[in-house]
Amino acid sequence: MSATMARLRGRPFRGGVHPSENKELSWECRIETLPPPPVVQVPVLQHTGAPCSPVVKPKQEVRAGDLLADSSAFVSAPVHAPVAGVVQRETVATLPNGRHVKVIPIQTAADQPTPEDLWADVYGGEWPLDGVEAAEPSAIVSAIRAAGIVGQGGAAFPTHVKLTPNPAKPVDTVLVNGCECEPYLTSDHRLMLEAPRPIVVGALLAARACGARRVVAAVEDHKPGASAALRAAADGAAFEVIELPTKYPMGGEKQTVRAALGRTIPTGGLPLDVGVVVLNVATCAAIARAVLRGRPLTHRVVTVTGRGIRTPKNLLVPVGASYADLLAACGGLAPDAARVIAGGPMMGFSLGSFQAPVTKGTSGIVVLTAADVRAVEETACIRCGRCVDVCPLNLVPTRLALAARHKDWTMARRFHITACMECGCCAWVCPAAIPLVQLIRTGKVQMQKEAGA
Amino acid sequence: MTRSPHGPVPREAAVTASAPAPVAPAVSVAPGPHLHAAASTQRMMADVLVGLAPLVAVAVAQFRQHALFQMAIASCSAVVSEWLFARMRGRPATLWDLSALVTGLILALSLPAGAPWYAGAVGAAVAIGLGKAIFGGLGQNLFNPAMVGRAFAMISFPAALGASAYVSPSLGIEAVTSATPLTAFKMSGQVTPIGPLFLGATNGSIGETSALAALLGGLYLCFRRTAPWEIPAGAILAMGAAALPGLAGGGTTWTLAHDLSAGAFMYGAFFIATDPVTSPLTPRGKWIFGAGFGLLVAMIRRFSGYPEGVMFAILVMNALVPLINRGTIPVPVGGPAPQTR
Amino acid sequence: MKRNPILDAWLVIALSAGFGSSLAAVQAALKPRIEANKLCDTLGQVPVLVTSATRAEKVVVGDRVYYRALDAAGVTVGWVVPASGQGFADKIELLIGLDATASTITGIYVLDQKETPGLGDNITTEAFRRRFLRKPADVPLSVRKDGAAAAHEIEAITGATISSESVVAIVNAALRQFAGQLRSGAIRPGGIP
Amino acid sequence: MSSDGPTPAERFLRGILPENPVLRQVLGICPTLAVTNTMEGAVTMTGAVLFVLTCANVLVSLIRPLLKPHLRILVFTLTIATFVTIADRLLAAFLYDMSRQLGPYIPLIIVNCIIIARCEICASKQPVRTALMDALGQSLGFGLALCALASVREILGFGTWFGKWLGWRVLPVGLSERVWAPWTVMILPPGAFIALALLLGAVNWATARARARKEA
Amino acid sequence: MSYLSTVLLLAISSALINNMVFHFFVGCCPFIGVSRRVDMAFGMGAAVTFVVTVAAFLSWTITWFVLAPGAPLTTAVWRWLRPPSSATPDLSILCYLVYIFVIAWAVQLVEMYIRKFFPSLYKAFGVFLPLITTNCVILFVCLEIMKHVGPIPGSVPDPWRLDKALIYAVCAGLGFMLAIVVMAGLREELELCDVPAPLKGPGITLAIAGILALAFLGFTGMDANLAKRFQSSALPEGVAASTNPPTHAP
Repeated sequence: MSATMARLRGRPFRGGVHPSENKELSWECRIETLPPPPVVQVPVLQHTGAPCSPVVKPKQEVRAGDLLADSSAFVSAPVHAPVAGVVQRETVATLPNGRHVKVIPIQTAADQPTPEDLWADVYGGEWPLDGVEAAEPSAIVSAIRAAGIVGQGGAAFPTHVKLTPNPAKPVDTVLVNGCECEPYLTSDHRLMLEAPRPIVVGALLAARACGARRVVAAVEDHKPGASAALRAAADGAAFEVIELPTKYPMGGEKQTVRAALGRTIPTGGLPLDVGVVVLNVATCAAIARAVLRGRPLTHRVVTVTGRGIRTPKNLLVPVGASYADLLAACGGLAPDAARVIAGGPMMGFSLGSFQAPVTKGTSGIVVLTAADVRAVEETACIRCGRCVDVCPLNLVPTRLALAARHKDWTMARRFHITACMECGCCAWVCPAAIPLVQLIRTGKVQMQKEAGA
Repeated sequence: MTRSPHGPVPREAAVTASAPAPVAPAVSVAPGPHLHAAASTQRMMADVLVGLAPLVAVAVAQFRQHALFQMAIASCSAVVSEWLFARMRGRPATLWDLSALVTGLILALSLPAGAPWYAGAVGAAVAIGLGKAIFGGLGQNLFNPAMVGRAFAMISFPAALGASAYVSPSLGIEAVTSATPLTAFKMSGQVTPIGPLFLGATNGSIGETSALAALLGGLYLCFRRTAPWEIPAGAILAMGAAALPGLAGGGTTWTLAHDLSAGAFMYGAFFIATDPVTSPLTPRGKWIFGAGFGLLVAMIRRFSGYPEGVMFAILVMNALVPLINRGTIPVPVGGPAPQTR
Repeated sequence: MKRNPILDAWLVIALSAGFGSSLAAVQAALKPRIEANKLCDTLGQVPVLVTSATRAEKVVVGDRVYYRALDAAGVTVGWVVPASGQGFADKIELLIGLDATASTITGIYVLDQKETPGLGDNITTEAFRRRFLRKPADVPLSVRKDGAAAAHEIEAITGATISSESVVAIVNAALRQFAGQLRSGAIRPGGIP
Repeated sequence: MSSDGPTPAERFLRGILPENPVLRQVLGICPTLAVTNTMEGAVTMTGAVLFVLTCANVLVSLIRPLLKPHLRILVFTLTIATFVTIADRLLAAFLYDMSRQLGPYIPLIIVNCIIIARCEICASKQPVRTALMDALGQSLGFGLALCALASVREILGFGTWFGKWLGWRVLPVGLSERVWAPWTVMILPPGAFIALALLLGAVNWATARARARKEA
Repeated sequence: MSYLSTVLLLAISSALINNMVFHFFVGCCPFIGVSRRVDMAFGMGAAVTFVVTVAAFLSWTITWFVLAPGAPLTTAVWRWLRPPSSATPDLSILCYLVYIFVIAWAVQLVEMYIRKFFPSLYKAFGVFLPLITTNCVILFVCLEIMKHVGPIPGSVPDPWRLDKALIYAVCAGLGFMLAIVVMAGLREELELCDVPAPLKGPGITLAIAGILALAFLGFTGMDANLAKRFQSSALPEGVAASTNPPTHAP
């Protein structure tokens, strides 16, 4: 088996780096429930694809789980009210990645479920396996679509699109991605420890929906507790758990599929091209909730951590709560906080303002101190080739950055700029502190623009 | 804020958070990744200096004040030239990245003990000027600066740096009273025993005599990943391959081991060919580069008019690096990117 | 309208005719002088290489060419032996002057060489060439690095031992061959009018 | 270029620096590099180019009303080749040493872009006087570049200036090798390339500076 | 020395040691002008190699039979004319004129031929063909061949037959191609460098050519040493064969 071979060789994929993980900051923190903030702002676009149009009017009262906005496009996912309350006039918010989106604010009603009730509704309670056999594949997919489920690992791709059976590309394996490779983040880890059962059930449902025979969960070997919890929760069901070596970016789809299954996703392709559907653990749990309980995706676990926050926590938060709410719930920023990052420190975006809402794809907030964010002066590239050594995709980042800098798109294409997944390994390792990822990212955008023009 | 040597990189300005009460400190905004490995150019250059330490030690032990003289002259000239050329272009002189010092030292170690003052001085100035500054400075040079300077000086001053310059009995050092091992073999078929050749009790450029010292320092660099191990490995393998048709070794008493230990081969393979700026980017390219270097050294030693070919081999291979890079663009994991247009 | 190419090119033809005749004139006027120059390249050295010689005549033996140096009275006063061989970088071409009995070297001249400038090309300097003066032509010469002691020894140029050795080897080979020709009677010896 | 272009005198001056064939137009690099290791070579080559360019320009200008467009280049080539042959023979007859030293670079004047470019740009459209002045200016400009380069190379490389003809020494005779030595590389091909590169750089730098001053 | 080693020596000598560009400085104009992109440089180099071979063939033939002193055709015509003077006819003064026309004609010929029979090849390097007429490499090779053509035995020191002339031409062309392709590779890289403004373009190209010429000096003497090697390796074999005592004597 190539997966076993890959693990035996200890080199599950080429390149990669080992930044210090700092997961111990929130490693042991049980998931707490964030009390509903006075206002939640629900963006109408939280996914990759077409934005939704609001179906509610200002001053309208909504219950938790009511549909707020929907779209008729296939690649899209509806959004729902995370809390009961009154809809306000829609405004525009800037998400951490710089996109401006319409948001529907909801004034939170006075009466809200207690934290215990909320936990029981979202992840607690019983998750019977017999529900899996009973569900029709098409019904599963439509339930997922109706619940507005998107990938919760970061890319936020609508899940029903992945699971809709495609006769041209049959799926044989559902891969549950429990590799949380970004340093600091522990939300998936905590979820696997505290709610393994919905993850297992959700994964089995997804497999049934897309016709996959095999369900594999991949967990890095530095969280044995999580893999043990998943194994226990599987409870005799056809659910394998594989431990993978710890390395960044193990959580990237291409890397996880390669490491766990020994299959290589073609450049520019999807896991579907090699018969795999990759689902984040939180996504699996959301699927279980949507199919078995008919509840939409309105809450998620977010890690708030870093040495720049007073009390790091893993929080169950309603989508639409602002970053400021989350930071405040963790005691606020420490005096030496220097940078607040939405997402992980490798691929996340730094925040200038904390008013932005948490979305379905937000996995964590990392607050770094001045000591963590070493201000390194950019120096000349001496072509040491370390970026080439660590690139998990076998690219030549220094050339790509150079091409982007000189707008030499011929060279950029020759060196396969579009294959870059912007994982940040190259910039992390660069001794000259060149902002490689940023250059490549802007280069990709500009190249597309000029090609289109 | 950082300044790129290619003009400012567009970046969002540092923003002070306008946040609610608990958020007091100013936070900065920058593109990811937000963490950075503890590597820097300066540290890499310092590594090279550490790696050169055994060679310097052998040089001083063997050639005493003459070695110190050469190193002082070349290093000073290199650093001063670096400052001067940076001034001429109106750029800040980056002397603290130590690259000029490394260039000067590498050049000095490739000079004979008895070289006159101007050999090192002119060589280092040309190395920095012609080898580096005209290409735009650190990281942009296409040829190894030290070897450009060395070649310029050697062709300029054949009497002071040619094969005969190594024999200067007037220095009062025993090693330099006879020809270098390579010259002795090439001209009169005289074979130096392998022991002294490997340990360094022979004549030669001040830094090249001891293959052992070069090996120690070089392995340190490879271990620190400051030098790619593929290049020396390729060079040694190529030299071994060249021994099969008798290009290396070749004599009944002059073996492959002699060719590997003699002259500047080890020094060049570990310290000069591995200069990251002027070697290929990818591992495959590095193998090709190293192998080409080894083969050229064997060829030049055996067939050209010069007893040693390290310097020329480096320069020729440097010239081929763009073509090697072009031919060894790695295929991304998952195959080449589909051409959209 | 079709044009007649010959008529069209009348200018070219006229020019060709003009140029052809001017070239012919130049050739006619300058050829003797150029030929003389070419010959002078070798023969011009004869008076330098062989004292008291004023002119020389070509002696061809097989594929080898030698020059007999004659004085104004037509008496053989010496020989000029062209020689060539491998140097450090490329071929070295020499002229060797001998006395009438071909027993002593009276001079040496480097016609062509591509030795290392500043080092090997010092073989063209007078200082080096003078080291061959009055050396015996019947004993093979040898090279010494530290000052010539014996009569048949030539002091090498500092730093250019190989080039020095090459020159000496070329001289030895050429003289041995020339002596052979003399002995075999292929060349009429000098000294006899 | 129309006939109401620059006057003959202006053309003459232009050739020397603003439109210097070597330094500004980067034409005729091959002889520039090959013959400039001594001043003598540079001067002889300049003389040969002056002769060929002047004769060719004047002749082409004389016959310009008769030129047919499609035979133009042919006529130029014929003319140039003839004058080059004459120059070559003259050198062989009267300056045999230099003829030997310059070797193939004299016949290579035939394909020197400077000459065919001047015939094409100037002589085939201008009256004789203009063409003559143009040829003189361009040749002098060419000579200037050659001599500049040759001076640098001969002085650095041999320590002499016109060493063969006049025997002028720049470095004192008998200077110890420990103190200073001539740079042999300057008389070899690498030195030629590098010296010309730096000369071009210096000229560009000076031009840019002068322009900046004028604008300021 | 075997024929093969002669070829090898000539190749090494004309491509590496006495490289057209780095040693003789010929072909500098295209070397500077057409060395921006590797594919263009390759096209130029291929075109030059092709044309130089054709031109070498033509010029050798014409020189040998017509132009050189004592050329058989000219001599025959001369005898038939029975002029009063008995001097050997010498048309060598026409050499330069004839060569330049031969080159121009060869370029035309090659252009026509390629356009007709290899349209794709014509697309690749057809644009360079007209430029080649004024490329000094071709004329230089013709002149070099002229020096070695002497129908009268002993009139030139090292006479070349047609095969040697052609090998020389091909190798010289390949040497030029090597130089220009290597330079193009370096210049592509250079576009990403921060070269000082006054040196941009021809300046830096010449400087790189200088460094390359330095590097190529390392090959000096290689031809001579190889020649020695071939000669000596040919000898001991023969000697060994004759002196080896038969081990299994009857």
